[in-house]
Amino acid sequence: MTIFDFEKPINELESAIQELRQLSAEKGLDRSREIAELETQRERLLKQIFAHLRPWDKVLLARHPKRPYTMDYIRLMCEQFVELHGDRLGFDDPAIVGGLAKLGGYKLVVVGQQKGRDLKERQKRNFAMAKPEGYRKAMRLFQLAEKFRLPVLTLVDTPAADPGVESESRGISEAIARSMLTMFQLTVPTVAVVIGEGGSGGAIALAVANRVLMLEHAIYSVIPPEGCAAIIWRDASRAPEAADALQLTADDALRLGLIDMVISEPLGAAHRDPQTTALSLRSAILQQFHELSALTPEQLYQHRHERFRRMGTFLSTP
Amino acid sequence: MTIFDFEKPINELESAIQELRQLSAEKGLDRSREIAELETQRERLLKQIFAHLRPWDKVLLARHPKRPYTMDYIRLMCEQFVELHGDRLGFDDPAIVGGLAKLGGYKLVVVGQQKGRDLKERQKRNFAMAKPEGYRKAMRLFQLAEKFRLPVLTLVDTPAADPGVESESRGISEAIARSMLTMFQLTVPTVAVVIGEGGSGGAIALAVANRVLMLEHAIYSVIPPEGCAAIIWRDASRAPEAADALQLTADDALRLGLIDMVISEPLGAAHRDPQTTALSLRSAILQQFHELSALTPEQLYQHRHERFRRMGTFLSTP
Amino acid sequence: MQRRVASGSSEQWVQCQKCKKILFKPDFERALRVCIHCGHHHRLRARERIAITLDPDTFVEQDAELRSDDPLRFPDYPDKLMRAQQTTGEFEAVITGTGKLGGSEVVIGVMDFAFMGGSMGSVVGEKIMRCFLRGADEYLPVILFCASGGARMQEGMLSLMQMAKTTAGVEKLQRAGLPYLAVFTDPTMAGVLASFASLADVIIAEPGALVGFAGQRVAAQASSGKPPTNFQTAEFQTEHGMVDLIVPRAQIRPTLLYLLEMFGGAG
Amino acid sequence: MQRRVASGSSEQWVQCQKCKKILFKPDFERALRVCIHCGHHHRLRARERIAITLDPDTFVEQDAELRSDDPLRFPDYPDKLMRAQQTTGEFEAVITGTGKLGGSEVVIGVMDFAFMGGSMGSVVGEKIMRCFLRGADEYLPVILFCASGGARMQEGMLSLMQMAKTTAGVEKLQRAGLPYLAVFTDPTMAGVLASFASLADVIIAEPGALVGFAGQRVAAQASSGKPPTNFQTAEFQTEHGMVDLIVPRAQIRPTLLYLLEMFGGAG
Ligand SMILES: [Zn+2]
Ligand SMILES: [Zn+2]
Repeated sequence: MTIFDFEKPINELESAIQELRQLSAEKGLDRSREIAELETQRERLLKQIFAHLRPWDKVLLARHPKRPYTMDYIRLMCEQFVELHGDRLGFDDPAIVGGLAKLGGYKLVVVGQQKGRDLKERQKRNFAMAKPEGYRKAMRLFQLAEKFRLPVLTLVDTPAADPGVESESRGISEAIARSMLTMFQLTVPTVAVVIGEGGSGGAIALAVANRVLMLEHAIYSVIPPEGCAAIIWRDASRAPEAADALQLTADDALRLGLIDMVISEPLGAAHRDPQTTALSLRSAILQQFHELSALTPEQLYQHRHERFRRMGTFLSTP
Repeated sequence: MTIFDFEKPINELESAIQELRQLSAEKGLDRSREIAELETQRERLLKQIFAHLRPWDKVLLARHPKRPYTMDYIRLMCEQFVELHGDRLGFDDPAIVGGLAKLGGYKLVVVGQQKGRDLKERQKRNFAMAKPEGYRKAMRLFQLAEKFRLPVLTLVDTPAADPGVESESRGISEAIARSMLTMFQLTVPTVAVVIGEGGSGGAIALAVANRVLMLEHAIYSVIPPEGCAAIIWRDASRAPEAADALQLTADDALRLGLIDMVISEPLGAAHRDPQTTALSLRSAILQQFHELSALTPEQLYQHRHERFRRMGTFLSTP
Repeated sequence: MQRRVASGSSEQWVQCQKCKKILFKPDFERALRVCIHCGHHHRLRARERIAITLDPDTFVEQDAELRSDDPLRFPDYPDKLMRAQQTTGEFEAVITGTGKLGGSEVVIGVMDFAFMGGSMGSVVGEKIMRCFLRGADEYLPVILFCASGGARMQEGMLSLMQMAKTTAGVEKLQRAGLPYLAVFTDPTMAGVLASFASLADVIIAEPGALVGFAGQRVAAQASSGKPPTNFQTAEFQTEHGMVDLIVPRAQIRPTLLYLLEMFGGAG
Repeated sequence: MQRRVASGSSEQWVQCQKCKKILFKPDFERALRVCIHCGHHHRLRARERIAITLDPDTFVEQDAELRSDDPLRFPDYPDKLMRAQQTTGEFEAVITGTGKLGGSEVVIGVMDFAFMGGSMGSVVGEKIMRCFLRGADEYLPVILFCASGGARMQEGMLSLMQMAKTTAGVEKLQRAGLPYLAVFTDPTMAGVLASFASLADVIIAEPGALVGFAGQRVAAQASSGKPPTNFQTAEFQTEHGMVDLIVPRAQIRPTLLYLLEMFGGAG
């Protein structure tokens, strides 16, 4: 497990607590008072640290190797899920998963980018960098949703769309564009949640929804901070500064009017308590679908268009 | 130029005529009487031979290396043509050409399989054996036609869809099926002409039209006669017999109620007079579009469905 | 799902066609003819498939009166048909009708590879077309189990036209907004794969089923590279985006139930 | 098509950026800045493009009053904007409006790479969106000349959202059934290519134009194989099915006229 600077003291405390617990169990000694004390300390430290997270810390949290991924949330949130494969055009992209799920009384089409937990899976999933076929699978599932009037939930978690030669040769740009177009055509309720990294075009390709939510420590950005720093200062190591400049946190997105809601994560971020995070996510999603269920198909279509029509900040000179 | 057995005597006469003409021109001798005589002989011989063509002869004519191909007819028939490329999914298949054409007052989308004239072009065009991307390009153009209410003309000339590993891996079956599906969805007038080889699934993928015509010496078959002979008699050389059994000529297709019209070719087949053939083709096509222009979009859709609904011959026991 | 498959043979032991291990027949039948050693899914006859798929005693056959003609007077076709009818006890290569699945009415068609390789001639095309039209008319989902070597050569161009005709059926059902689920069983090939089979809303395949366009030799000849070892298997087609999910035989019925439930009501 | 491109420079000779040959400037301008030796298409400014595309004196600019804000207070953004405005004489990276093409009214938008690399921020997104809405409202075809390095970093997420916003514009125009033609000029990249640009009914590209998703170095790093020599050119994209036709600069106007005629009336 990668330990980020700001997480170090917490992890040290957690190790100490763990050790004491083990000691208690093995030797039968009662160390509960010390444990409780350390846990209070941990709690205080977490609060302190998480009250002052800088944007770059959020970038690190969004990319945290223990952060729950799409399939984790599907498992934790959904009553049932059957994955469907393939773009029906020659490929099945493991970087995007999708299928039919039951969630609190709703029957849904769920689509999301999927990172890998270990090296092997990470490579198989291409680090959640989808190729054209990933977005084309998504489009096929969106159209299935439209046909059978199933609401659509997307979970966004990608550093970027795959930029390689193979993806370019199969039209990654077209696939991203057409995925957005397809989402604009839908007349069923759609909800997108940025659960980790919302990496530029690769992310928004799945995030053209009636409601767009973000987890508290997720990010959403037009360019990775490293790339931004490389362009501005010709120095990728100044990424933390770029992260400040880019305003890529969930709070920024909310303030800029680009998302509808920030879903709180448990103290210490989602990876410290996936179950609780999944519960919050679930209830936020259900709330959105509940509200959207009041709209007619035509209203859902118009609502989505109007939502994105408004986006942008500019002046108009007389 | 490949010379088929039944063409040999004709070709010998044609060579003799050619020689005499050259002699006349070079030496200033008047050999017009002899030439006229040979031409009468040629005409008589052609009539004799072409009055008794067997199905296998038609197979050879349909595959004749000098037979006009799709782009030849487009050049000879159309006032203007702009080719459009690509399936927007990563590929552009040279085995299928398509574009926007003007033909006798009609603005059309034209799509057809394209063979190559020389070895290099033949390889580039994959002998007109389309890959999935060929049919997907066709579908894109069909949808463009639907959007802008342009009638569709398809010219069918393929030994078969490409059966290779690459095509299989990109879903050649799905592409053929979806091409037919797309043609059934159209509400614009559609005309298909089998101009050469109508090779099984690869051919019908472009031939789901309101009117299906065949040139006189074109063939349309569920399986190549060689393949059929190999299955029945385990002997591909018995292909001529298989050609008889399969009933794959234009007259057969008309008699079986599967096509609407046989377009006559000039004496000696299309390759002896591409211009005249193109004129016949043109007027037959214009006649179809003229007749179809009386139908509403919904009627065109229903007409096409009913046309194929009727196909098939079977008994019903009480 | 543990219902017993009907069987005419009285022998107590059978050999797995793949791993060649000897299997106790009652166990083999209970496992729906899936080898317990290697997982090989042996072919089922159409009525066996219907029996393990639908709710018991709900199948009502339709269009059983259709019989193949010999429109081309094709060499030996009447003989071949008669022999197929005698050995299979069926009149054609697809059995169609209606029945219940988890209590809900569905249209079902099951192809029978034992009947002339499951080939599609005029009767097969017509019966499948009627499945789609029945689905559209009676507002029922359509489920098709595919098993076919392709179009039926002996009816020439007429067989070729069945590809278009059955595709027209899919189009009509789609337009009516009803679900169409296909199950690719061993083998699903050529003219059947290249028409209605590939156009289902969701495509399920049995493990190891042969699924492809051209014969393996033709495919290899037409290619520069060597085909991969799993070429034209259900697994290959899934990797290449053509199959939604591979489902072991015993799980097919519950999977169909789940899919129909998902597509049946509003979310 | 032989109209002269406006030019501020008074020198009589210029050098081709590709083959480095020396060209007589009046000839070069008459050739619409295409090198007569190597065919290299040099970049045009937006108003130059409008001048050689539309019928003379028919262009009416729209939405020229829109100005970029600095919503993120991004380092140096106001300076960069001001410098771009000074050097280009334009207020933003796209010029939009209406005009006539062969006598017919069209909506036109032309991106200007000279203005901050043609990058798409809120103003560019808004102006392009209004092109589509104007097309849908006034029942006019839309023609867009693309030239852009991608989304404008300095407006962060707001720029990213312009990808979705402009795509919504395409969707509205499509639904209204009106033609949308795009011309990819050098370069057409990233956030612009991955949104409205790739969604045109017909896509034309200028010969040799750079057209792609990621920077060449990033693409190469992310791949096992070496990129082909024509990687991310208009020619590469045509081979890969993403461009309908490559058209030399002088033929673009007649090609647009033909396409609009084809899409304008019933057959
Ligand atoms: Zn076995
Ligand atoms: Zn030059």
